[in-house]
Order: sequence, then C-alpha cells, then structure tokens
Amino acid sequence: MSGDGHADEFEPRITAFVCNWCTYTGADLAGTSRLHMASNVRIIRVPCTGRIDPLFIVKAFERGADGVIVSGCHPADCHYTAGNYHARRRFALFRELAAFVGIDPGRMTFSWVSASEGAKWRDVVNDTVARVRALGPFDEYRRLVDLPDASGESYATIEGLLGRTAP
Amino acid sequence: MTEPHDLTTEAPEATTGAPGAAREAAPDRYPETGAPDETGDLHGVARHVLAKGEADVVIGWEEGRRGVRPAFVTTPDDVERLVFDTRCVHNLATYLNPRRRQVAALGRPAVVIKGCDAKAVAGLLREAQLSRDQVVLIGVRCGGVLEVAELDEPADLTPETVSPRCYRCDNREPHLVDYLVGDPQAEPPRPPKTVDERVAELEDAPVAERWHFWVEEFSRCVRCYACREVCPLCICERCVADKSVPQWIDAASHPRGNLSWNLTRALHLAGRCVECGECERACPSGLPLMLLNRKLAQAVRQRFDYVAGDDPEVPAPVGDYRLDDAEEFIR
Amino acid sequence: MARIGVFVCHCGENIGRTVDCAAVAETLAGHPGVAHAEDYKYMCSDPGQALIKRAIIDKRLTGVVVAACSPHMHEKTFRRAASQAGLNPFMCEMANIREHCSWIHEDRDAATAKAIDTARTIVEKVKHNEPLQTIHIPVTKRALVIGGGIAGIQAALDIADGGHEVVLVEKDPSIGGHMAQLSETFPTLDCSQCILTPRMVEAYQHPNIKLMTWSEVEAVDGYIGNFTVTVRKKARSVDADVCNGCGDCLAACPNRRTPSEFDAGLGTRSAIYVPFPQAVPNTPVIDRANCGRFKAIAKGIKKEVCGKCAEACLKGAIDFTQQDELVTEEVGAIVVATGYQLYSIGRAQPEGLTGYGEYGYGEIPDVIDGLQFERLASASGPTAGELRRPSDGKVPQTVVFVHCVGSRDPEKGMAYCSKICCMYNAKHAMLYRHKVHDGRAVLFYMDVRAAGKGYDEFTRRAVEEDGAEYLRGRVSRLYRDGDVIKVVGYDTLAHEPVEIDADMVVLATAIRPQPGIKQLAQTLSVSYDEHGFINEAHPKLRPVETNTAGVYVAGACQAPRDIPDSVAMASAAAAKVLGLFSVAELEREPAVAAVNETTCVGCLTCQRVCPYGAVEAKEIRDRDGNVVRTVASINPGVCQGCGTCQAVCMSKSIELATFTDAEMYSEIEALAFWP
Amino acid sequence: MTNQSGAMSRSDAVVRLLAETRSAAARCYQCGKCSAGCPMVSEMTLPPHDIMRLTAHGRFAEVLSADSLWLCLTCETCSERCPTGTDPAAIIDALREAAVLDGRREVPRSIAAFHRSFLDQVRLTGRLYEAGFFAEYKLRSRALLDDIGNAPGLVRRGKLHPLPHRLHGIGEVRAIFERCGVRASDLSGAGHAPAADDAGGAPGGGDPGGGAEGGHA
Amino acid sequence: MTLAYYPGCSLKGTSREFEESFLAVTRALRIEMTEIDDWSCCGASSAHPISRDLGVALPARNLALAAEQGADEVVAPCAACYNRLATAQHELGADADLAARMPGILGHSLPPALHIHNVVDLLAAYAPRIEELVAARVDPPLLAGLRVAAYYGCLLVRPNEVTGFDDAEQPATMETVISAAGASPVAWNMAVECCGGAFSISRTQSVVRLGRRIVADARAHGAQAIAVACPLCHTNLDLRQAAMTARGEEPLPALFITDLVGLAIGLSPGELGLARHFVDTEPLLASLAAEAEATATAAAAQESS
Repeated sequence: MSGDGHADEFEPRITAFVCNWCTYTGADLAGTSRLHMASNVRIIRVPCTGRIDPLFIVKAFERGADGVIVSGCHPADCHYTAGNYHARRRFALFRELAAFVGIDPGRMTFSWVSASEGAKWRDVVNDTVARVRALGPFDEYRRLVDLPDASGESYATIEGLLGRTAP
Repeated sequence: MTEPHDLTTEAPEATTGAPGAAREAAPDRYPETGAPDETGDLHGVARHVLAKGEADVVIGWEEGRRGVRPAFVTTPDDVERLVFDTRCVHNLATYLNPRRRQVAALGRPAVVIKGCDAKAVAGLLREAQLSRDQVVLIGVRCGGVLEVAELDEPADLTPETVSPRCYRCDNREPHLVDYLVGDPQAEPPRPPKTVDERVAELEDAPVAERWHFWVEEFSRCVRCYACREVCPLCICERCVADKSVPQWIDAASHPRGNLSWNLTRALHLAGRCVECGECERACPSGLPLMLLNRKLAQAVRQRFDYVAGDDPEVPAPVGDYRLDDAEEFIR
Repeated sequence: MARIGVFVCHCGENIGRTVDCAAVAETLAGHPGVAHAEDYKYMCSDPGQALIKRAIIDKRLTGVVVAACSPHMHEKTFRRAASQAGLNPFMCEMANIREHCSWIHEDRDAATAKAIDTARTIVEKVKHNEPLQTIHIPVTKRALVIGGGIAGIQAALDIADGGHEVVLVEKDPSIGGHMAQLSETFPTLDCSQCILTPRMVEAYQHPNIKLMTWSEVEAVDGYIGNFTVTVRKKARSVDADVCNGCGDCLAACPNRRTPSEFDAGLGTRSAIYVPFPQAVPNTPVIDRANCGRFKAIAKGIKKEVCGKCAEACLKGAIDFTQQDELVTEEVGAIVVATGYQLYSIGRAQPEGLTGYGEYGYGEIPDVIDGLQFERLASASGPTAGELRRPSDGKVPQTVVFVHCVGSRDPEKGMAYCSKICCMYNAKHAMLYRHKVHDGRAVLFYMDVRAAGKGYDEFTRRAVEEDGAEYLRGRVSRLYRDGDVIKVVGYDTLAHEPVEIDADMVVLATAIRPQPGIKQLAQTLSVSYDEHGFINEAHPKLRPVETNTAGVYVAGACQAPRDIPDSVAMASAAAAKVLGLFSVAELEREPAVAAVNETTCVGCLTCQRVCPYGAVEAKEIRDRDGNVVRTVASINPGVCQGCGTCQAVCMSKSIELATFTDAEMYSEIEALAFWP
Repeated sequence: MTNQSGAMSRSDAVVRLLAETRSAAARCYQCGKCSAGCPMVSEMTLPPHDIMRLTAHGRFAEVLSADSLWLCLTCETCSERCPTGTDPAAIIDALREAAVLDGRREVPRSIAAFHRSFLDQVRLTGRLYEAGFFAEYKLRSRALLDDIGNAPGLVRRGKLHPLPHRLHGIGEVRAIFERCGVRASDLSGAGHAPAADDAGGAPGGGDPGGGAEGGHA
Repeated sequence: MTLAYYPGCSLKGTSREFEESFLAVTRALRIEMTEIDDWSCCGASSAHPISRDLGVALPARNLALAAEQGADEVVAPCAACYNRLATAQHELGADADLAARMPGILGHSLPPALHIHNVVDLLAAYAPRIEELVAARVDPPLLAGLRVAAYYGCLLVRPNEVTGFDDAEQPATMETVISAAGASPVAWNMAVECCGGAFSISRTQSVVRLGRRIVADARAHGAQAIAVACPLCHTNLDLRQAAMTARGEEPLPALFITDLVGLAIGLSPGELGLARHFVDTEPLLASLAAEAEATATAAAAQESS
C-alpha cells in the first residue's frame, strides 16, 4: 500500500497512541511540511502518554495490529509536568514482560517526539513500518481464539492453534 | 529486553542489602510496638493476646483432615490447636484483605506470619487497606516450608520438597511484628532449579519458543481466578477482569483472553508482589505464575533499585518516578 | 441507537487531491450508527457549517464527525456550529485526514483507505461520547508579568490600564532592561532614557501595578485562571519604605571597584548600588558577593566589618539582617517577557555553542560588543558619552563594526539571524561619526537586513550622510598588533583582501534568551526551542500564546526582536490577558476525571501520581457517622485531564471525560475493521 | 568526498566528483571569510569563495582551468573558520583531483613538477628519496638554477643522503598507487610557463655567504 | 601502552637534526618507543591534493603496520605526517565505503583506532619529568630568560575535529613545554599562520612572503628564537630565513621544540644536531651561557657575603 512497497508485499497494520500536546502536534507539523511517510499507521490521540494503559496495547494487538507505536513529550516537556515519567516506568516493565511472554519487542516502538520534530515523527513511522514488515504479520496473536474450523468442531486443538502438527 | 539478572550467584546479604541494611542500622524502626515480646512459644503468645483482649481472633494453622489448614482461634482454651511446622505454607496475610468480610466479622485479628507473609502485610499497609493499630502481628522465625501442606506429618525440607519461594529468603526473621516466636532456623535447602534459573532458561529461548511455551500454559487457564482470590494484594472490589463495559479482558478462557488476563494480573502486581508463591500453589491448572512475577520483580529491582520488603515506610515504585529512570528502549 | 453525521471535507484540494472524499463519505454512510454522510469542498466555511447544522436538525443527529484537518485547527469551529444547532458540542469530534493523511501520502488508494479507517475510528468513539457541560472556573483577575524590560513594562501598563492588578517581577534591582542601557534608538535616534523613563515611572506609580524588583519566580502551580506563583524577593538589605533614595550610602561605600553590570563591565560601581541614575525603584541594593561585611560573615568572621553605608544613612534604612522572602501571588494569567542576552565569544560556552577563537575569545582589549558601545556612547555611561576606548581612553580614529558575530553561523551553534544588529550597527556608525567627525567607520557585513518602517532609509543615511564604509565580507581574524587591532577581511565586491588597522572593534554578537530561561519554561511547563527561546502556540496564528493555557509570551524571549516589535507584542499579550479577564468565569474543557466510589478501594495510588494534587481521600460514612470506607475523590476544578490516574487505577474506577475507557476501547475496536 | 577507485572509469569518477562538489558548495552563502583568511589569496586570480561560487553553479570549465586551485597550501584555515561548514578545503581537494583525472593541463609548471616528482620518488622507493626528488624536480620544472646555492650547504650538513632506502614493502606501496588509480603519467602534460608575476624559483638567494656557517661540521 | 615511532621521510633526510634531537630528548626522558618497521611515506604534501584515496591509503599503511607490530599509540614528530595519519584514521572512521575498500587497497586489514601523538602533546605529557630534569641540573639553567615564540603552523591544530589537538586559534600546549624547559614563551600573533609548507621549492617567493611576516612578528614581540614542531616549517624558517631578513637585521634562530627541551635538560648542541641548522645558533647559545654564568657567579657572591 505504501508508496515504495510493491503490490504483493505484506503491509503491516500499526496502531499509534500519541499524546495530544507533543507528538500529535509534531505529526501535524510533518503534515504541514508535506513530509511523506508510510501510510500503515493509524493514530489514536490521548491527552498524555500517562493516560496510555498497557491494556490499550494488548487490545490493539488483539484487534489485529502487527505493531504499536507509543509516543509523547520528551522528559521535562510534558504539558502535565510528569505524565511521561510515569509512562516511562510503566512501559519499561510492560515491554520486559511482553518480551518475556514472547511478543517480539520489535513490534513496539516507544519514542519522544516534540511538537517541533515533524521529521523525527516521519522517521519513527517509517522505521517502525519497515521493522514490522520484516517481522511479518502477527498471525500468532490472531490465531489465539479457537475459531471453529471447517468441520464446525468448536474446539480446535492447541497444536492446531499453534500451527504445529500433533506430537 | 534486558539480560536476565542472575540472582543465583547473589550473596544473601546482597538481597537484603537495599532495604534490609537500613534495618540493622535503625532498630528503633518500630517504636509503636516496642521490642517483640519473647514470651516463648506460639501458644503462650496466642493465649496472652486473646486473654488480654488485644485481639478477638488469632489466625494461625491447625491440623486438618489432610495436613495443616488455616485456623481461626477465638478463645484462649483453643490455642492448643495452633501448630507451626514446615507444612505451614499458606500466606495468612490474605485474611487481612478487606474483601474478606467474613474474617473481618470475627473482630480484631491477630495473625501468625512468616517473613514472606509479613511483606504482604507491609503491602496492605502501604496501600491504606489496613492500619497498623488494627492488627496484632505474631511473627514466627521460619527456616523454609514445604510446597505441599497436605501431609499428615511435618516432613524435613529436601531440595525436592522445599517451596521454591524460600530459596535465598531475605526475611527469615520478620521485623514487622508485635511478637516473635520460634527458634532461629537454618537456611532452607536450594531447590534443584530456582525460580531465577527457570526465568533465565525461558529468557534464553528464542521469542517464538517463549510464545509457544506461554500460549500452551495459558491455554490451560480456566479463569477460576483462584490466583486473584488467594493473593493478599489483589484488593480490588471489582477486578478489571470483571468489567464488561468495556471488556478490556476477554471473559472467555481461550488463550487470547487468558494471555491478557495473566499479563494484566502480573503488571498490576509489578513492584507490589512479595513472591509468596501462593498464586502458583493455588492454581488448579498449575500455571507457572511465579515466573511472570519473578521476571517483573527482577526488572523492578534492576531499573528502580527496589525489592519488596516488610518495611511499610519504603514506598513502592508504582506511582513513583525518578528523573533519571532508564529509557534506553525509547527513541 | 446512535444517529451520527459524517462530514468529509475536501479542504479545496488539500485533502481532495489524494483522498477520494466521496468514497469516504459513501463507505461511512453504510457504517452502523451513521445516519448521514456527505462530503463538501470547504467544511469550515459558512456554507459548510450550515450543511452540518441543517443535517443535525433534519436528521436529529446525536453525534457529528468532521473528517477534515487537525482538531488543533477547527475543533472549536465545528463544536460551536454543532452547539448552535442544539447538539452538545462534545458530541462533535474531528477525524484528521489532512495533516495525518492527505498531506503525507501520495498513493490515492492507501490515503483513501486510511481516511476511511480514521473517520470510522472517530465515529466509534463518538458513539460512546457523553454530552458534557463546560466547567466554569473562577478567574483570578490578576496578572503576573515576568521581566521588567520594555516588553514587560508595556504589558503591565496595558493590563493595569485595563483595570486589573499586575504583579511585575524583575530579577535586577531596577526595571528598564537592556533598553535602559542604550544611548539612542533606531530609526529615529531619539534618546533611549527619554522615551523609556516616563514608562518606568508610570509603571512604578500605577495603582494597579505591584512592582517586585530584585525578585525571581521560583515556582508556579495551578492552571489558567488559578495560578499560584511563589516569588523569591531577594534581600535588598535596604528597607524600601524608609529609604528616600538620597544616595548618601552609595558615596560612603569603600568598595568602588565592582564591575557594573549596567555598564556592561566597562564602568565600576560600589557594593551598595543603584544600577543607573534613573533607576526605578530608586532603592539601592547591597551586592552581598562584593560587600566587605557580608564577605566577612561568609568567612565566618564574628567581628562586624565596615557598615559605613549604615552609618551614612540618616534614615536608618540599611538593614543587614534582611533575609530573602518567599511571596505567594494568586494570578489568573502570566506574561513571560524575560528579554535577551548577548552571545559572548569567550572560551567557556554553554552546551551546543562555540566561542570565536579567530576573534580572540574576547581577550583582546578594545574589542567590545554592542551594549558596551552603547554604554560608551551614552551620556550616563562610564565615559559620559565621549567615545573613548576602554584600554587607554584614547578616542579611536578608526572603528570597525563586525556584523553577524555568532548569528547566521551554524558552526558556532546559531544558524538564525538576530534581526536587529544591521540596524544598530548603522546607528553605531552614525553615532561614532557624529562624535568623531574625522573618524573612520568601517562595517563588515554580508547583507544589510533593515526591513522595518523607515529602516532601510536609516541605513542609507549612515552611508550617504555619515560616510559609513560598508565592506561586504566576513572578517576572518582579529589580532592585537602593538597599539592597533588588525582586522583581516576580504571585500567580495572589490575582489581584494582587506586589512584594516582599527583602534577599536565592535562585534555585533548574536541575540540569545536570558540565562535560566529553560528552568523558568519548565516551571511554567512551557516548551522552548533548542536555543531556549520560548515556543509560541502557533508561529503564524497564535504568536503571543504558548501551549500552556494562560501563559503568554512577549518580546525577545520568544525570538530576536527590536523595540517596536517587542512593544507591539507586549500589547498583544496584554490584549489576550484582558480578553481572558473579560469573562466572569472561565469556561474550561470538561475533560476532568471522576471516581466511581463503589469500585474504588481507596489505595490512593491516583493521589500519588496526580501532578496537580487534585485527588483527596474521602470518607464514606454510614448513617451513624462512623467511617465505612475511604475512597479517592477528584476536585474537578484542579484536575487538568492528563488521565495518568485512570491508567494507574488497577480496578479502572476512574473515568476521564472525553477520553473514557469506553471511548478509547471503541477507537481500538474500530481498527478491527482494518482490511 | 567519495571518489574513484581503480575499478571506476576516470570520466565517471570526474562526473561523480563534480556532482558532489557542486552539492557541497551549495551550503556557501558567499560571506568571503575563507578568502579573507587564505594566506595565498593575494596571489590567486580565483579566491576560495569565488571557487565555491563557480562550483555551486556548475561552471566547472572555468574552475578546473584556474591556477588558483594549485596555489592552495591545504592549510585548512578556510574550512576551520567557515560559518556554514561548507569545508572549502575538501572541495578544492576534490576539484584538483577532478582536474588531474580530467587530464587538465592548466597547472603552474613548478607545482605540477613538484607533485609528479614527489609521487614518482614515493612510487619508486616507497619513501621520498630527496636527492632523486630534487634532481627530477629540477628536470621537470626546468628551474635548474633554483637553490643551487643551498646544495653545498645541505651536503655539508649531511642533510642529503646519496642513496635511497630499500623498502621491503615496496610492492605494497606500488600496488596502493595502482589501486588508487594514480598513474605515473598524471600531470604529465600539465604545466604552463610561469605567469608574468609568478617568479617560479627562489630569488637566487643562496647560502648567506660561505663564511658565516664555517662553524661545526 | 606501547608507542610506535613514525619518523617520516624528512627526518631521515633534509631534517635529520630533528630526528637526532627528538631521539636524544625521548631517550633522556625515558620514553620507550619503537620505530615502525618498514614504514613508508605518508604522501604528505602531494598525495591528498590529487587523490583522496591515495592521501588516505599511504598513511593508513603505516597505521596498519604499527598495529600489526603491537602498538596502540603512534608518535609522528613531523606535523605533516601527524596530520595525514590523523586524517586517514578520521576518514576511515567516518566513511564506511572508504573503510570497506581500504583493506583491498592496502593489502592489510583495516587498522584499529590508534592514539596518534604529535611531538608537542607527547612532550607536554612528560612536562613534569622535564621540570624534574631541569631542576636536577647542577649548573645554572641555560634557558632562563630566553624569550621564545611558539610557532604551531597549520597542520598540528587544523582541521581541529580531525587532529583534536589544542585550540585551533589560540593553542597553548607548546607554551607549557617551553615553560617546563625554563624558557619564557612570548605572546605573538602568527602562531597558527601557515608558513607556505610544501611550496618551499616549487613557489619559494610565497614562502618567503609568508615567512617574512612570521619572523617579523616574532621579532617585534621580542622573541629571541622561534620554536617549531614541523620539519617543513623549520626548512621554511631556517633555510629560507636568509631571503627573509633585510639588510642589517639579525636572523632569528628556528629551534625545534625538542632542541629547547634538550638544551634545558643538559644535552649538548652536538647531540641535538644544532650544527645542521642554516641560521647559526652559536651566538644565541654563547649569550645564554654567558648570562647563566653571570647569574651563577652573582648568586655565589651573594651567598658568600
């Protein structure tokens, strides 16, 4: 879908949670400066990175995202003085636990993008899309729900879910 | 992901280093309760507490039909029922959790607590679920407990039978106490594979393999929420897992719902969990929940220099921050 | 069942060029809950807004989604239109399909798909929006102006004339700022003191202005309309009420050698001093770092040293025991007008800047900067207006003025143009030629930037009437050779190297914000650029506001600026403040958090994370009055809507209006439709 | 400035070099500071900032044929003081390289002779064999009489070794020249007669009188 | 810390005295170093002006040899060689494509980053030992009161982000070495002006023009000698000074910084190869010795009275 990818290439779906005061405005600046970037990212605005709950990220993956971006104000620049400091601690722990349970950290980008860093936002978007495209679709997550298979059998075997033949 | 911090080689002092060191230096940390009253054995203290009316009920352990079980003694005569031995693995602090209305109904509690249990009490104090003057704490010196309570006779601890939680315990003589009973005990034996080693093993495995391991484990979770009910620090009236509008966590027990439930439970305990191991012990499906808690405890320790201890004055890292918190993972 | 209207804007062809707006409207028309969908060329135009209003009434819409530009641009416009049509404004949201979509993608299909997803996400959110009423909060109709230069004075006067109290805080002993140091000002060459002093006195005597000089802002809490500012009134060691400014103490002070900051280090002053004759207030200050008595105290010497100023003071106004005082001021708006400082070419440089080794790092005598030249030319200066060079007092026969020292020099860390140097360089050349008729004024320049009213004519006068020699080319090196300064340059118009023996060199050094501006900006939680200049809310449309509501900016602290612009900007900022104070109560976005007291267990983690202290513990009592439970409770007036409390609340018992869990969940849920 | 290596043909290398210098010179805003500080500017017809101007506007015919390119001392004063970071020294280096690759002949004879002789000696002996270098320079520059007076002083002071040093790794050095695409024939056709004001050799000043340095051997 | 010594072609030829002086002083200061075996020319004044690759490859070969011979630091007394070694290392670090091609060009693997010294920063590092030796000398300090102009030239300090040595406009390291040697450095204006470098024989009149300005400025500021740290500068200010001095003017001796240190710590002019200089240093040495003698006798007389 994005300009440079050729037709059959996997186009990752990236959900971005960005803070209204810095990164959202930075993305606006990227727009006014006509900085072209990949179109795989869907932005969800929050007042502050402090508002972003790890459940948002888990739900984004559950709803089909292949990658997630979380971005907000640089430390000391937060409009609410400390929201990004709390977010930094929260995501430090979430990221380690997610990696521990097998979610590739490459699927998550955490960044500070200020209102004047339109170019940095473009780079964050393009780099994340490229990285997640390399990782491929996050199918493992989508297959966690035991959808009835062709025969209508309601409980697929775990091996089926995990895409492995039975031992 | 940060490389696994190998605690196995950690000298005992180190783990007690951060919060413990302060303890030796300042014995007067507990002015309100004064020096623990060495009236000898558990029964003596229990009888004294009930007789003096310092508490309406003494929560301890007693012989049950199969092994030991929690006991609620309300009259001085019944104190003989109280026992303490290697089978007393339960964390009785869970009965101080305000959600347990039926225990609260028994009146002012006195509770017999091992070192790990004392940490849980400190957690409840930190989050204003309990005030220090509402409870009498009878500390017991502990040399480690078995992982299984349902034995007719107390067995000696062997590397195979000792509870994994006891290895390198930094609180074998609890400090947050009004009374302290029991003789000093030797260090518990080292289990064949410590929790840290199991965590390290998993961390060395490639991402996909870790994913498969956990999906397989979580697929066995039946969402009975025993882990939540047994945990002294799961204090919410209505858990987020029970919230249906919006339903952040799928109520159905398929692997996707179980993954978000277990992730959320572990994250809500990050920096609060005292690693008493009850959740893992209570889980009917045998999920290795301690690995999740241990992994987060390591991260909290490395990143925020905090180890859950039984000193309620030391603030938990949740809801706190430092200007120089590490941000190597942020662009 | 929600009845939502979706309005897709072409924005001329800004969106239409890369997004198929009709397709977006068509697709959204079929989305569950959407009762009306259409696209139009200019949604924000009057006909556009009329479309929305009519649709709301005709189709009884319960929500509106305008897929157009960034909410930062027109959210207010469309919410006002919606409320005029009877719809609660908070049921109207914008989907950003311009800055975040059409402007940054070329592929039409990809852009259209993204626009559809973005619009759908906001439609799902609006389904869960709740109608909200704006919060009315009281406004403390007092203003704080930080910085007593011409910008600060002008802002304070305008606000005070508007009938509101102003607290004017100035860190130096007197107001006046750098303008007080100037001899004459361009383009009219009228004497700086003559036009400035009346304003200073007016500010001093204005009943509505509370002047706090020798003071600095230490902490700012609260929010628009309700700031609590802590100001540190540094100890003057002189009782301002008793002192009548007679100056006997100044004469009695034995220490005459302290370099005077006002004279830019060329003149000296006593330890107890008044910066300049027309200082306002005319109350001296004891500079404790250079006063013998206080130096002794600092060394721990018990014996009382000196104290001559106290002896000389007939009114007994000197009070050595005076200590700093922390004063709290309640204000509704803040104007930052802290002004500028000149870049120094020395070796020691703040992070990111480099000194001028090729110009001698400021160690060559008689190489001075613009403010020092102003002091030499000023009648109240160290040389009483006679242009004598600092080293030996000789009248320089050849003076070289060097433009762009630091400015337009990315390698030294300042790529920007400082805007005012071309003008004051021409002025300096004229002043010099007026005072030394046979003197030679040589100016090394790259371009003369004189774009103000009467400005270019002013620089031409310097050339045509006052014989200023303009040589086009940057100076490569300055070095002292015997009694002269060798200026090594190249005249790029005459194509020849040039070497001038100058008696004195004046460097037009770059304009930089005041030291400490970054800490002040962080105290006000206002953003700043890499040099420390305060960031305006929008470079074109909101130049005097900052991204923190209630905090305005004026003068050179925002960017290099001359006096006319600074005064105009100060009046603009004052107008903004007066606009803010013109309403009885401030209307505030109802984006505040509220606690669900049934599920809250009172762990009060939310209280620990709230940066504004908006959370208190609240006791739930039964009929007999004994406490059943304690829960958290949020004061809607203080809460600023950051949402951190909701994120840390384990049981999700807190809901932040406009960003509730249901709304966030629905936005994420909407992305499941992503093909 | 990336540049050619053996593999790439010379004309491609020239095109790439000129393209790179042109884009690098675009940063220059003609402030003249490089020319102001250049020690050789008084002898140049095309001072550094003019070279930057012509390069930025792609007028390479004039730039590559300018003597001034070769009067540069590579003393880096211009790049050190350039406010925009254009690095004129590196651009002039690259322009000279393009001129050599392009086989340009407008090079002052003495300077062409110097570089050619210098590189020949290094290619032949691995080090600068000074005696051989002076001889070859004299022949190529036809400035036979220059410094003749100094020759005896040099020998007497033992500063002129008769024989070159035998370098073990001479093969490697020659391979380096070859792989860098530097040919012995480079600058061969170059070298015009010294311009009128270009005095060429030393003003005949020889040793200040034999007697003065009688002293120690 | 093993130090490799890269002499450079001029130190083996027209500037032999600089090597003699350098080796004598380093021996006296007990600085252990080993000459790089089979080093080759760094292409100083002619390689980089006509080919960037050659200008980097020739010095890089010597860096590779030094590294292969176990050194992690290199000293190149000649400022031109020092500049070329530093530039080669800097370019290889900055330009990935060049670094990738270099092993193929050299026939050696890419040299690791070495710490490259010039003679001034090496001596400055040993200043305390110099002061020790000067103090330990029995006879009176020879250089007391000698006014010296410290001349850096261009290649030591520029381009500064490559050499990283001292300040590009107002360096001071050589002054500290001169003071350590007991002489007194003079404040003057031509410390970093270029002396004409490689044009010594190909465009001598430019060298004479530039050199005249430098010597005149040194003399005007009271210098009795000019201290240099580069054989090219020395040739231009020593051999060419005859053409620069007007009638009746006394030429100003051009001494290597190592000569000053050598004399101060008691090495003889012979060991330092002073006889090889064109501008005779004899008169200066004689007057210094006489002065030293006078002060010694005065001090002795004063002591005995």
